[in-house]
Amino acid sequence: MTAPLALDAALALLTLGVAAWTVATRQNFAAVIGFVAYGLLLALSWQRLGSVDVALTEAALGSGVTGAVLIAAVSRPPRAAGRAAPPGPRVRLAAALLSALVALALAALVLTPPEPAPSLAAAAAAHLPELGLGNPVTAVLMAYRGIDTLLEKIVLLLALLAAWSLAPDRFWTGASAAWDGAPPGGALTLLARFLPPIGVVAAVYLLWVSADEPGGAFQGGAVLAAMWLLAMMAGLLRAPEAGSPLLRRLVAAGPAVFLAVGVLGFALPGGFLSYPTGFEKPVIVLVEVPVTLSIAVVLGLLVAGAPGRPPRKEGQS
Amino acid sequence: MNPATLYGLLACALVGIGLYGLAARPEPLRKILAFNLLGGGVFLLFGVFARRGAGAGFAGDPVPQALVITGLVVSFAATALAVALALRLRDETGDAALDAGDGKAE
Amino acid sequence: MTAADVFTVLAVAAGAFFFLAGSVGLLRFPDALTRLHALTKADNLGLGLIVLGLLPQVDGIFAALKLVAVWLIAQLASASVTQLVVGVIRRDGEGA
Amino acid sequence: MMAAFLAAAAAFVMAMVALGLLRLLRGPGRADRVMAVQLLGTGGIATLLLGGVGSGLWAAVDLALVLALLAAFAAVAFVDGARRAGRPDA
Repeated sequence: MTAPLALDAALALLTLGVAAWTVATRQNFAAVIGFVAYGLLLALSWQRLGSVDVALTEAALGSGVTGAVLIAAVSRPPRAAGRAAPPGPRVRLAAALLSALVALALAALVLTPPEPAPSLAAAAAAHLPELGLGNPVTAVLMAYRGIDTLLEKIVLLLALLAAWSLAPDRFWTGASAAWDGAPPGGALTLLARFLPPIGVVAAVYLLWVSADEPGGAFQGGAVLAAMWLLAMMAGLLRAPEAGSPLLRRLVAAGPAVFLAVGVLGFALPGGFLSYPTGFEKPVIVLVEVPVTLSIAVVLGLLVAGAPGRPPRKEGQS
Repeated sequence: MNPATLYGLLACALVGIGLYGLAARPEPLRKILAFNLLGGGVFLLFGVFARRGAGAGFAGDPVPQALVITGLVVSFAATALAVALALRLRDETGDAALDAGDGKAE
Repeated sequence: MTAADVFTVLAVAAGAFFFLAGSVGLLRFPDALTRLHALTKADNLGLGLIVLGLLPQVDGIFAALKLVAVWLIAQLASASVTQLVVGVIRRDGEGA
Repeated sequence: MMAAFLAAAAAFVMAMVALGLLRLLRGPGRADRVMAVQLLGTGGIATLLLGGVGSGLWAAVDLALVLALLAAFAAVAFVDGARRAGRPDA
């Protein structure tokens, strides 16, 4: 067996083991940490499959930011004693059999793939020079299927609205109660002072190189969100109030600019979300910058959760 | 066995594990985790098909990759919302089944 | 094989050895604080030696700087995490 | 030759990380499990650097950079959660 294949095999076995253990373990905290490890391993697998764009997203979002949400939830002290009763052995056996059946059916599909493999790679490559882009994944996200990316921004907004609306009435437009803004000091403060500036540079870099190399608005936005959360956890930044006008503008900026450019497409080149000929790349960059900021803010707010303290008085913000 | 097939079989197993966890674990937090395990497997299947569709000088078909990036963001939004709902419901009802923590005596 | 290649092989092998030492220590050491000590060996020396060994293999100062930057950031993260985890162990005990 | 050696070193580091992850399974404390994930992060960075330089795929180094930036994130979230749980009104 060659060394690269050995690496792939080790990675696959490890991922499988961690996933099975995440389901099997009794302790919720252990399961959450297992899931964070699972995300890291998946990111490595994506890199081995040659999809570095996805690997970056999985590492930053699937493992990093999702992990923060889950770790925060599992760290809450429980209210009541006792546990939910697990289903009986017959139900579990049936679930195991059905899951195995689905897995086997999928495996049959993987082992008998269509020949030749269907691919849109050539079609994606055909128009790259006109867009001025070298990274086909960015081209699909920002140009060919820009509508998906736009709608996905809307999904993020809806999720944030839904999370906010879980707050009791008296906390509406208040800040998240997760962090009280008191710096615990020591190593955390040091880390939160040094790391975010580097992280911001890295996020800008990811956004900048995404025209030709792996990277992009999601990856940059997720890194930015992580840095913001780090500063809030260290008490260096206050959790923002949901009613803050600046915050609301930041949240809306990305989808708004994207939508405006899309509507402008009717006037100039003649269709929704079509970019003016000759200016494709500048327009894409123009859209990506506010989109990255909005993604970062919404991700951070989703981790912070529903507002949990009353809003401060008017004019005090 | 080539790497794409290896990761393809891994993805199938992950889907199976995720489905089982979704059905067999009663706690909401564990269902959310299992749902994400399942999602990871489904996304990895897309990665395998992207790899098989390599061409035009790219390491993989870019369309499934872009779909997965979009999917990851939506899956995060769903996860964050599900966690927020579970926590709020617990605060409201005091139902032990919704407790995410393990208790102090661990 | 050039002198630079020999250096790479030696440094990377030494780095890999520290990963072995770190993992064995993480598994075998009796309590959380000594296990943390073993972990930092892999974090600092293992990754550091591997980065050092890779430096002759890259062309261009920027590529080399990027490798060093990755190590420095990992180093900062590892040092802070060690401090923080010790704080939690001290306050809440080993079970925390 | 060099590429094969670096790939073998990457596989070795991955195997060591797998060994260290047994600590994730065994615990016993929460801190032990967090440590195991920390080792996975560092080992992943080492694997990516070895593989990236060995095969000339520079994007792997960018991924290693992102992993390094987020290496502390899970552990900080754990410490933050432990601190909040200790707060009376949490």
